[in-house]
Amino acid sequence: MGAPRAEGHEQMTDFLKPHRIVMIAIAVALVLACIFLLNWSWLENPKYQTLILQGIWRTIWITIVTMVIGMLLAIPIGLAQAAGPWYLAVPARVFCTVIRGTPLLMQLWLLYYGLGSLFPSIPWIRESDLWPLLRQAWPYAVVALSLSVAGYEGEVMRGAFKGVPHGQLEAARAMGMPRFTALRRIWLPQAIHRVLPTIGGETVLQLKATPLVSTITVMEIYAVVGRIRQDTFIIYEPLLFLAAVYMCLTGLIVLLYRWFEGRMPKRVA
Amino acid sequence: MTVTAREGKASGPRPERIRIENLHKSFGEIEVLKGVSLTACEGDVVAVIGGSGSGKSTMLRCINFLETPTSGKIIIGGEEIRMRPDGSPADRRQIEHARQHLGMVFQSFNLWSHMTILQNLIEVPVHVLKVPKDQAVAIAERLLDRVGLLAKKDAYPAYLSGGQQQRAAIARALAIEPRAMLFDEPTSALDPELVGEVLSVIRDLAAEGRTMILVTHEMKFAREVSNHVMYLYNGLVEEQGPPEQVFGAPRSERLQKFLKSLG
Amino acid sequence: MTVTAREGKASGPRPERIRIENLHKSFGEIEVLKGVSLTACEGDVVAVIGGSGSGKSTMLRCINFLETPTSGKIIIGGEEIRMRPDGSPADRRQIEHARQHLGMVFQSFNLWSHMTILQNLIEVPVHVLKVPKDQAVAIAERLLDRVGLLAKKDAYPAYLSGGQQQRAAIARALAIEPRAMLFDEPTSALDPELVGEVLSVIRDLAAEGRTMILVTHEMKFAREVSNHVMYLYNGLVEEQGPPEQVFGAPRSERLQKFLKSLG
Amino acid sequence: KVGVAAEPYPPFTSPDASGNWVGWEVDFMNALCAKAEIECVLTPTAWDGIIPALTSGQIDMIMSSMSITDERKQTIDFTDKYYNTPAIVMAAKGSGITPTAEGLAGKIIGVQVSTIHENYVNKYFGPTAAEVKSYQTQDEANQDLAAGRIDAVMADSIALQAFLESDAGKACCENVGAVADDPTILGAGVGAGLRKGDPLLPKLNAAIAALREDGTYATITAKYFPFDIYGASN
Amino acid sequence: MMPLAAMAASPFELLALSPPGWGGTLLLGLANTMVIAVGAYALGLAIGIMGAFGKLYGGPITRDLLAVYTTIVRAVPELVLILILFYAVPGLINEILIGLGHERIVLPPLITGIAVLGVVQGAYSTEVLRGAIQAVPHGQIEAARAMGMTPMLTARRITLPLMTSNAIPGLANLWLNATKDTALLAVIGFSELTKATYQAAATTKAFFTFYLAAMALYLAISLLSTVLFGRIEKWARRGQRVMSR
Ligand SMILES: Nc1ncnc2c1ncn2[C@@H]1O[C@H](COP(=O)(O)OP(=O)(O)OP(=O)(O)O)[C@@H](O)[C@H]1O
Ligand SMILES: Nc1ncnc2c1ncn2[C@@H]1O[C@H](COP(=O)(O)OP(=O)(O)OP(=O)(O)O)[C@@H](O)[C@H]1O
Ligand SMILES: [Mg+2]
Ligand SMILES: [Mg+2]
Repeated sequence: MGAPRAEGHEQMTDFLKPHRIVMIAIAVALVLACIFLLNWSWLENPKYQTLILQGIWRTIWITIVTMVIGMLLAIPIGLAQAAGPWYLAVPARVFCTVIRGTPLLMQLWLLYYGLGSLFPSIPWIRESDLWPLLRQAWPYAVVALSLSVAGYEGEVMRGAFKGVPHGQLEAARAMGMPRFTALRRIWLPQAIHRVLPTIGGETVLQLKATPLVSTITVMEIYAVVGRIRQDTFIIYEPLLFLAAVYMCLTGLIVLLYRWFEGRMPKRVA
Repeated sequence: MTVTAREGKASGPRPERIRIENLHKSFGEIEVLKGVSLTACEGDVVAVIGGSGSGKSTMLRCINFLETPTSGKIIIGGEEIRMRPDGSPADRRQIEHARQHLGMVFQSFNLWSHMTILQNLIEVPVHVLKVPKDQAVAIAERLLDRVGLLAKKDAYPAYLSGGQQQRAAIARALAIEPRAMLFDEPTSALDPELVGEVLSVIRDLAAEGRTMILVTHEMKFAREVSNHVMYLYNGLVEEQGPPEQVFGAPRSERLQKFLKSLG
Repeated sequence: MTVTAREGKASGPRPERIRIENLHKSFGEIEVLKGVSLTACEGDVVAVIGGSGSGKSTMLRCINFLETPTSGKIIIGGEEIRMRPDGSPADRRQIEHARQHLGMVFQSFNLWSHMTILQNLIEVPVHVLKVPKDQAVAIAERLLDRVGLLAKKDAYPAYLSGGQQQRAAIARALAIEPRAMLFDEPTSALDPELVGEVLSVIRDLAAEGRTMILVTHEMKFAREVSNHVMYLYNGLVEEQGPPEQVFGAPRSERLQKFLKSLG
Repeated sequence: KVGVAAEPYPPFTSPDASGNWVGWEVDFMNALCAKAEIECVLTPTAWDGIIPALTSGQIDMIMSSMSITDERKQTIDFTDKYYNTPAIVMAAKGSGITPTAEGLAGKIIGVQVSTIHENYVNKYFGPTAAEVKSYQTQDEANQDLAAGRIDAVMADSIALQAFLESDAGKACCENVGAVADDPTILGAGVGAGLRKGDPLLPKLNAAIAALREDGTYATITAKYFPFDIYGASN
Repeated sequence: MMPLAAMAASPFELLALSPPGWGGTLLLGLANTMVIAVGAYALGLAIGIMGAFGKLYGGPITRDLLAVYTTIVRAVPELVLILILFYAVPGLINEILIGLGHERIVLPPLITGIAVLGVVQGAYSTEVLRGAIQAVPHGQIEAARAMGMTPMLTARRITLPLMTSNAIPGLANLWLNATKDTALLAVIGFSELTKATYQAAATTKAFFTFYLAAMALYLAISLLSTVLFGRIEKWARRGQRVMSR
């Protein structure tokens, strides 16, 4: 732990400092070594190429869609716990506890193989226009993953709502802001501000939770790579490739959140 | 000093703006307010003075229900705020509406830390009162100019000096063009020059017919700005009256002692 | 008033405690301090006055390196604080050591919100200065009693009135028994009675030979408490001297205007 | 050390409640090791880590119902096959599905991921089927068939037979027959995996042949199956 | 409702504690899970505290290295990291050892598992704690520095306690993740709760019985932890005003 620096006015100096150049050089050397010393022939197989592209695309949209739906649910859930009346707070709490307390894999499994296999035995569902949708696997994946985000982020939002200094809300109330406006304009932005780093991390976690959907036949990138590995028994190369894909996606997420964070004041009074 | 102007306004019947009757407030065991009453009419400037911890801020905060009174009545603009038995407002709408016409400047400023100064000022006009944005910006900039902060309009509160934050807080309260204002030590972080400026702002507002209740520790300021002074001691009104009387001929011994200190 | 006593102390050579030489400080583009120098010796009470935003707090914060000066020298207890080219202290130990003998009272109090008042007071004595705990508690309770807060010793800061917080902050700074103290508007939230009390505390400290630099907006207070007054305008020392001269016969036009406002 | 996949695949390998691994493959392994005069310790390993475990030397042989394919041979060595069971198609009762490209046209077919059956379905039925769904385990595919979310599954006859004999299987589904053989995909059977160039290989092949010869193979098989599972000798 | 759960035995028989019931296996799995989770979480927290301070107050090299660490570790799925760290790294070491004429070494799976998960947890803790520290009011840290507290002392006495209330929800999430991530160690032959459940279910085909049982066990852990973290949070929020509505 170094000495704390005075914050707030550090200017963005040149990206290329000497140590950065060394780090980049090492990274480049590693990548080159991987490219030339390992066996990448499987990547040339057109069958795998299409599978990989499809897989990456599925991973991306599942992450985004479930994250968005989940956050939209998480905000009221967090709020209900932080400031809601008991008849909202208690169910929200129970929901978060159950979701966070049990493995996502098992939730997914119960939803798809449990609930999902009940539907076909109910004739009117089978007859309805919804059946083609309910027959697919991805709706279950989206529901399960979104609920999972809602559960985890609901908890995070609860802490964030509670952490906003008292005076900030008093100022809003004193000026006659309706409760919802105060929530939308003051409470929520400040709460989000405090948890942006956390939510950034949770988004990455969500990205890495998507492999679970392969267990209900949604073939995202992890499943595709798993399949390639089992087809060919090549051990590390597909894994390295997978790591690279996730790293790129994570990089995008990190950049996105950094951009969000950059738009906020650094210091809280 | 424009004593005559204020005295002139004090006479004649003017509509009542803020009235509190027999206000009590306890925090747990401690009774902070023990029955305070006050009436402020249009154009009135009431200065509340008193020792630290005597309940001045609490009284101000009760007026717009930031604290729920333990008992007592609060009447704003002739309308009594309906309370539940526990003192919380029974009708959220009513209290929100009342607050929109009650500007408040906090002792600790409470500027919104995630917004620039300008954004702080236009927040309520634009999002609550539905003033068109450019109009709100124009008003806000005029106010900022008046308190000498126009250059800082795009700075975040955490990067301002204490006095600048206080001026921004005053400007924010003014930006909603309230009918009545509650000031909690509005000049505590200001130098004499700025105190003079705030004084003139308050006088202008009073001349426009607005009502003001202000808590202050600066007796000179209280004397110059108010037409009614209230001395709070230990949660009770120990003495009140026109400033000439309260400062010039205090009857209560405690008030005499209070005013005597620091020569 | 004890003008003679202070004058008496002012004569004769006393060891120098705090000296700043040609201090500059910029925040990004804005230069807030443009070359300020000051020397304060044992028993000196320097009052810093000036308009809001003139750089008073920044100067105070530079003295103990809460802000890194852009350039200039800071000499504490005769020892120059070594700086890196960017103004940050080169030797963390040195600056930590210096700070332990520099009490500071912040404009915004900055009491630690997770500790009770008593815990706030004994924190540094016990954990930095290694005073035995019961001894530290005894000192803290004496100080709290002196500022009238003994009854609140187990309350958390968020539940105190503004003036109570300020008094607690002053007591916290005193609890480390510093050789020199920096006060940033120590009386802004206090009523006249308490201002008088703080005045007497500061006088006692000066009599014990401690050095004090205090930023204040209350001219009367500055005049009574200090033996040297410094008027800051826009990051520069516009005028300085003994209080009789600065307040009684100001030379600078700006200072005249500054002092004239509010009668 | 011999690795088996820690995922149960009864009746070949599965743990009992006290953590002992049992099944045809376990018995066969014991017999094989005895015959080849090597000492074997059974080490359950997750399927995902089983190849790295082999190559990094944490285990020395894999016996985990692993099908021999050309693609895999590029990475590890296989012994000769030690069993090979025919592939069949299972569909809902009375669906009228036949195990041919025409019979499965427009249907949703479930298979276990990375099996020879998946390769077969993709090659022969994929182009005309509505969709081919890949499941992590055969149990899940069976369950979805029972639930009506897919129309047919193709898999190893032994695995499906066990399901068809269960209550759930009896209620919903039937065996609609074996698919046309394609030795290049289905024919190679199941072998034990070894590190490339392992000198044990000829010894193990000899032992497998010997077990076939001396009737041990038949004895072990009879304990679990009413028929021979070696498949056509090629 | 349970198409496949053609249960020969009742759920109670299946869940009996001694064989042929699988209850004992599940509880053993639970115990393994807890050991790994506690170890990994503690290690992760230690890394996280240092990482967060390093990221906020460290020099440029420290910060860049930490950025690389958190980005890579958080980016790559744990399973991939575990496979690489558990097989590839010892593989390399062994090759070198054998090249030098030494014996093969086999890493103890428990320690390795805890280390790997701890390193992963550390990256997440770093970010949670960094956010929490940033949300601490600046003035309170300044007050500590102004009184000559060393950075270590400031961290210990002021910053850490103040940020705890902000960090608790995120840290609670991480803890629950730790209990569930132990399932990843099944890859290296570890029989923890998820793995034990799966084995029991697949062997007996009583999927619902075992999955519901496992979910109940996980829920029990989680409820206990929630109570515990709730206590900690309440304590951490001491001194903060509770909002009146
Ligand atoms: N961290 C910061 N970043 C940018 N600008 C700052 C920062 N801190 C202070 N300033 C600016 O520096 C100037 C001087 O601030 P300072 O706090 O020293 O004023 P002051 O003399 O103490 O005023 P006051 O009497 O109002 O407290 C102000 O204009 C302020 O906006
Ligand atoms: N939320 C609270 N919980 C408990 N006690 C409180 C709370 N708020 C205020 N108090 C106590 O109530 C008393 C009155 O506080 P108040 O803030 O009204 O004082 P004040 O007159 O404004 O003082 P000052 O001039 O110092 O600001 C004080 O003793 C204070 O400690
Ligand atoms: Mg107050
Ligand atoms: Mg200041």
